[in-house]
Amino acid sequence: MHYLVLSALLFSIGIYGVLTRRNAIAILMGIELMLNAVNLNFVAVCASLTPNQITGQIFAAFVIVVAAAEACIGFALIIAIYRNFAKVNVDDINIMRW
Amino acid sequence: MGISPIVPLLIIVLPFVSFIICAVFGHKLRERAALVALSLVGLSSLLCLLTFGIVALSAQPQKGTIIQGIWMCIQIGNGKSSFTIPLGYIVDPLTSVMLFVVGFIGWWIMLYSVGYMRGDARYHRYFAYMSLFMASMLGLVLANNFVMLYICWELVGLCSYLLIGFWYEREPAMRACKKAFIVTRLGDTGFALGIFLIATITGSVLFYSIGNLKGVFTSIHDGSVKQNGLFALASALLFLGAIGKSAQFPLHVWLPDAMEGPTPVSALIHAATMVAAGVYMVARCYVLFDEHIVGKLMLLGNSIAISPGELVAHIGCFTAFMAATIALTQNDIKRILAYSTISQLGYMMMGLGLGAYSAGTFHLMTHAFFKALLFLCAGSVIHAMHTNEIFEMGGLKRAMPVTFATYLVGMGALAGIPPLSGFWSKDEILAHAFMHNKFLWAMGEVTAFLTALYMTRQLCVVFLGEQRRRDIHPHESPPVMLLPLFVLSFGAALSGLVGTPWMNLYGKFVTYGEAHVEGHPSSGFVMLISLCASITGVLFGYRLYGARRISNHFEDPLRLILGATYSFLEAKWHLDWYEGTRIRHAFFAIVNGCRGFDLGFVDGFINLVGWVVAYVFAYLHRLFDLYVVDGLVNGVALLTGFVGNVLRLIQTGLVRHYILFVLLGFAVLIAFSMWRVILLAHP
Amino acid sequence: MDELTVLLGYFASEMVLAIGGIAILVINFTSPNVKGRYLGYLAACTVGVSAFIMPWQGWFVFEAQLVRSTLRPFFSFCLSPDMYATYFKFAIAIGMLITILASLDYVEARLNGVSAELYALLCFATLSMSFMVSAVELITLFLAIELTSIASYALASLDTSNPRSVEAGIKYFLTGAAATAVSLYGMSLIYAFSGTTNLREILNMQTEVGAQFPHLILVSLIMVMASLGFKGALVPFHAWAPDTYEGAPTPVTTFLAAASKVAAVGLIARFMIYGFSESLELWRPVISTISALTMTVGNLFAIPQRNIKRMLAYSSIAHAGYMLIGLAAVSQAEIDFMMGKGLLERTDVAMTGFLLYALGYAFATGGAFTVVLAVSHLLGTEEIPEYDGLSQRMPHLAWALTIFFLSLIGIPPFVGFFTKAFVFAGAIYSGLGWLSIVGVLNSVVSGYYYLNVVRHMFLLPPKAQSVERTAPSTDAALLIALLGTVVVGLLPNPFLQWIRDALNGVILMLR
Amino acid sequence: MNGGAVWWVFFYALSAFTLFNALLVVTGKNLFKCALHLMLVFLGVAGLFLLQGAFLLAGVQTLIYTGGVTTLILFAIMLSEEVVGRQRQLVSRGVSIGISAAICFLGIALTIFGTAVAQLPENYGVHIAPVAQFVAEASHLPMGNVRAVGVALLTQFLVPFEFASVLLVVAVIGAIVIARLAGGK
Repeated sequence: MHYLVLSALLFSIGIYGVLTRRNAIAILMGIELMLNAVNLNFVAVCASLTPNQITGQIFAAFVIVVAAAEACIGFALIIAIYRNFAKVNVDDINIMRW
Repeated sequence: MGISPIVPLLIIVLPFVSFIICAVFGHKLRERAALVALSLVGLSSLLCLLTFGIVALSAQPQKGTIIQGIWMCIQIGNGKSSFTIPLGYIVDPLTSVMLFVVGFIGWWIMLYSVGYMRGDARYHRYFAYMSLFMASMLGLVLANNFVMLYICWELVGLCSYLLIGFWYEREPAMRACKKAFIVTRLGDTGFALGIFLIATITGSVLFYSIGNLKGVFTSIHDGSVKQNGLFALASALLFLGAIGKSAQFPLHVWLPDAMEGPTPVSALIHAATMVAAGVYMVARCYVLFDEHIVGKLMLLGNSIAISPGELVAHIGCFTAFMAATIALTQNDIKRILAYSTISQLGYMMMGLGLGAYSAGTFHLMTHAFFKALLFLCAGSVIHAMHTNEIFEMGGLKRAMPVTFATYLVGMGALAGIPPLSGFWSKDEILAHAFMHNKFLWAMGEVTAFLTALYMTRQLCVVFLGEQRRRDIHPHESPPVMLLPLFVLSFGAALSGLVGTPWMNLYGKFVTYGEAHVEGHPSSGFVMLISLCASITGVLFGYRLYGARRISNHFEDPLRLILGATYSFLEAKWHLDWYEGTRIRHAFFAIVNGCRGFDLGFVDGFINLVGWVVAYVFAYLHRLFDLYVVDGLVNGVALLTGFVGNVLRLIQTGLVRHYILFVLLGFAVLIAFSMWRVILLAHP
Repeated sequence: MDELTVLLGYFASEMVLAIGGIAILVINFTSPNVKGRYLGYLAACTVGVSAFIMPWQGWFVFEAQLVRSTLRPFFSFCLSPDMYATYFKFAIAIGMLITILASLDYVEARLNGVSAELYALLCFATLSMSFMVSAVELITLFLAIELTSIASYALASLDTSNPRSVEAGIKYFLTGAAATAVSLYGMSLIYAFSGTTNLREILNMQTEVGAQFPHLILVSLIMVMASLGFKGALVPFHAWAPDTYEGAPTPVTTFLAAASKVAAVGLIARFMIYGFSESLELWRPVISTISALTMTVGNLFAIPQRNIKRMLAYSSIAHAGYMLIGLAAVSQAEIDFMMGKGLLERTDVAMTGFLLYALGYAFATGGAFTVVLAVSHLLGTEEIPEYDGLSQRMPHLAWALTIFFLSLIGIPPFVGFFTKAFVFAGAIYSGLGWLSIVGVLNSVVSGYYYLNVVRHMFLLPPKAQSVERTAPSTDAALLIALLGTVVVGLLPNPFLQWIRDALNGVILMLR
Repeated sequence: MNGGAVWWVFFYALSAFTLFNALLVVTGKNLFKCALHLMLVFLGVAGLFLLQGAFLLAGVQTLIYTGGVTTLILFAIMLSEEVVGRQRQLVSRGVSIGISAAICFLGIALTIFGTAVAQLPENYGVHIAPVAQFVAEASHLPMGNVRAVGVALLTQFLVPFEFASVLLVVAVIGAIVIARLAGGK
């Protein structure tokens, strides 16, 4: 239970970061926070609800792998953005709309 | 004696008819609109008094006699997943007292308005709104189920919004009505959630069982609905609604600003009746605030436990104290009264929260009388002086003797001078507090002292001394305004006598269940302390303000005494989180959506409500005159524009907004489907 | 059959795709002088072969059920390569085939430097979408969605020298990552109440949980919907779609619209019915709301667009909404049928319509984008006013586009008519009359912007007189799309039979 | 849940540490410092994993997140910003919207936990799939053990495990394609 509350808090912080930051790197950091919160959830549930199963841990491990892959693509994208726009401020990356 | 189902129906329908007439034919009736409203509402008020009389005289009022009936049932869905909403009325002692208060005081205030509003350009519309208000307030009181309660609750709020912004040309009035609307909406959201929750748990929205329809309170009370932790949550959510409507901390911020409306409105809505709706609701749902029945409210995984009653009592007590201190430093005659209203509502909440069911509602009744009286007097003063600043008045005792005399009665009642009404009801609450929680009691006594102090301050500054503005020649108000003052001052003076410790008629009449028959816990000690507090307050106030000459450039002596504290109080404890803070902007930002501030969704919504009511109803006849084709063309143009705006709203091209959209959509979907879950969970 | 045969049989088409993708990379690495075009042909062959294998694979799996294999449970726990999956894999592969064939010219002209990576990523994306529609386990499901997403992010921003493409990529990526995080949270909730990640077991668990805590199931479902809806560009998770569709290289847009979306709706339906049919009454309103919103927003926003890619983006959003009608209207009998109990009645057409819609949509949208790609390559424009007089310059393109649009509007005898008729009828039979009314109104609205393009092509004078010739590969793509649109429309019966088997086959692996 | 007072002390200390650093990550003004705080968050989470007996996961977390992702972030910062430029001064926009959304989510989550998850019985998911049972038996060791995870990955979760490798390949290809200079083919 405590873990779940902690993870909800961490997730909220992540949401806040994602919504308020303008720098793409900082937004990505917020997303990483959210993913970590999810992992906490998985591990805690795994330990308390299914003590003789490790599915939750496996899930968390996969989440970590995926997060790493995502971060890899994400930072590549950021570098591409920087080359094209000379900044990584997502509010200014706004050619297309409406 | 029984009551024919047609009587409660008429009580609600008559003012509503008056509203329709005044709204549709108002421009033709002009001044006669008042006549229509007064007669129809008067009829309804008479029926209210009749109902009160019947209930009061019936055989066993103290057994909590409940007369109720159903006009019609609304079925949502069919078969197993259907949900019934029985629309009907309920008349028990509490309701009958409320009917009496609302009907009686409401009518006199409407009479007063005839004089006060004379010459206003939107005279008829004023009476239309007032009628609508009476209809919905009476409906709120008579409601026998949560749905009807909620609808009337919102209608009352709408009327309040319309009447605060009645002089919408004035910028402050416009701001104040928006503020009231938004702030109370925060509470109403909780209220709605609470109702949903209750409907989920019990599968019903009816208050008390009738026939084979299960009632919420009945089934909770007799234990046929299993106790679970959600009840306490539900009552806390319901109380959130009361916090908004009854202006409790922290949603109290709208009430002082609501004084921008016409003074009779302040008297009726923001002092006597509407703000009491929250108190009434808590009293009505009292089962849900009973710790023995609903248990405690668990927060954050059971780490904090508080019973709903304690929550109510503490918030009430804090509100009472805070508002009283703020009232000390205000200079606007109506604002002082507004803060005192907040403070007194806090008393009522405190009483209810401590289990003093009858004391809380008793104070509601007496307060309605003297606060209406005080506001009407203030209106009379404003009418004469054309200003709200108390330091610009002074010496009105000679010019307006009748107003002064009645004001004195009201002030005495509020300050708690025996044998005026306020003393008895406040004493009863304090006696209960003394029994249950010494700390709350002490705070209550301090507040009583402060109450006496600020009322004396106001009285002295306004009526005593010399007249400070020489350019105005005040005169007494016309008889049509004085008559209500007289009547109400009788109420304010005498209504307390039905609940004295020695002859507690009221306490026997309005009780909560049989198990909780409570006497007036007459404690001589408490009464003595209360008396001392009031008297000290009055004397202290008179010494500060009455004895010395108050000049035009007068430094408030309290400022010298309190020093920095005074500025703190004058700034309303810096608690007006709505004005000039980020929160207000946040609120606007959220509803304005992704486009930020330039497309006012709130404005749009409020304007929409305004249009629907003010435009569609009041100018219905004009719409008839227009060609239907014209309307259609305009409508299509409007729709296209709307779509265009939404389009711009959503596709901003900003990733941040896209992400927000994902989260927002997720939240909206959850909110939407919760309602369906409720229907499914309890077929 | 020995175990190796079973294994190969289960994953034949996936293996073809994986091998094809790797082969493209290896060839590009070892002999950099091979033209991008040939890599494209290789990719087309790979996808085409896998599409061809697909229907037989379904039957193979059906037969292989009878074989006891020690390997089987390990796969069936995570993936269910059943008839339902193969049906959707077929639709996806067809969409990809059209995409690759149509984009050969375009890629050669504009993306030559990255053609190998493009084709390889497309192959891998097809592979991961195959996994998406056959996932029966949250971890696999999540990984499949993520692989598709990551491939799509990379594809969308492939044209790194073009700011629009990069912008499309970063918008897609950031929104997607946030949606993923939310839906992962939802999955953790599901895991919390069920203690398992297998959809079948989740289904068993929720009977008791659902009675007590319906909101728990609902909240977690809606959270997971964030990611599924993101892939399917459903309102309100659609905001990325118009910008990404417009900014991404057109072949990638085609892939996103024709294949990725089909995979997403296939996944949503499987997830909802397979894992949560016990809570049908809980999610039905959610799905029908999303469906109504998606249709309406997509169609209304499509009206004022001038860029045809952006218009088609909105239109494809709207079509996801129509498809969801089928899911929202699923009846208990259909669920029972899919769970291997009971038979279909005459009125149980919602899911049939849903599956047929996915296929018909893949054909028609793939075809429409083929035309857009050809015009973009030949005339160098994507603005609708530039389509003026296309019927005189390239009549076959104009006629083909008209047919695709007619099918998308839902005009008989093209496949779009039947698909819409099925889902609307299903909605009416399930008591969702309002939803079908919304759907019909939306079809009318959609006619406006589709026919507007037709008006430009046929009624307005051309701005230039030059007549261009399309490449054979484009013609092949057009032919496939046209055949699908017309033949399925005229002879729907074999397909309906296939769909019936597919629905019945959902459950085979789990018996 | 788990253990005695010491466990709780560790838990609260680590929670506070993690949350504090997380707050700094989202509110800090300097991008570089934010990245370092993010690293501390990752470490804190790894510690919390340890408390739940998830040893392998804690290790993976430390290696991949703290070692890999953080480094990646630092590289991205250095590649995309002037190292001492003013651009690294972060500005937060729409703070109110952010707070509201966060609180909204928190409300939903806590309500769910308070009303539902907390009331689910312990050992709720003990009846498990036959395959899962097989894995549990195959490991013959208490949970959290590295070997159990390994066995599960190679039996029950073989398909996702293989699949993850495809995912990594695709991610690497994608990243290289996007990040390489447009001119330098």
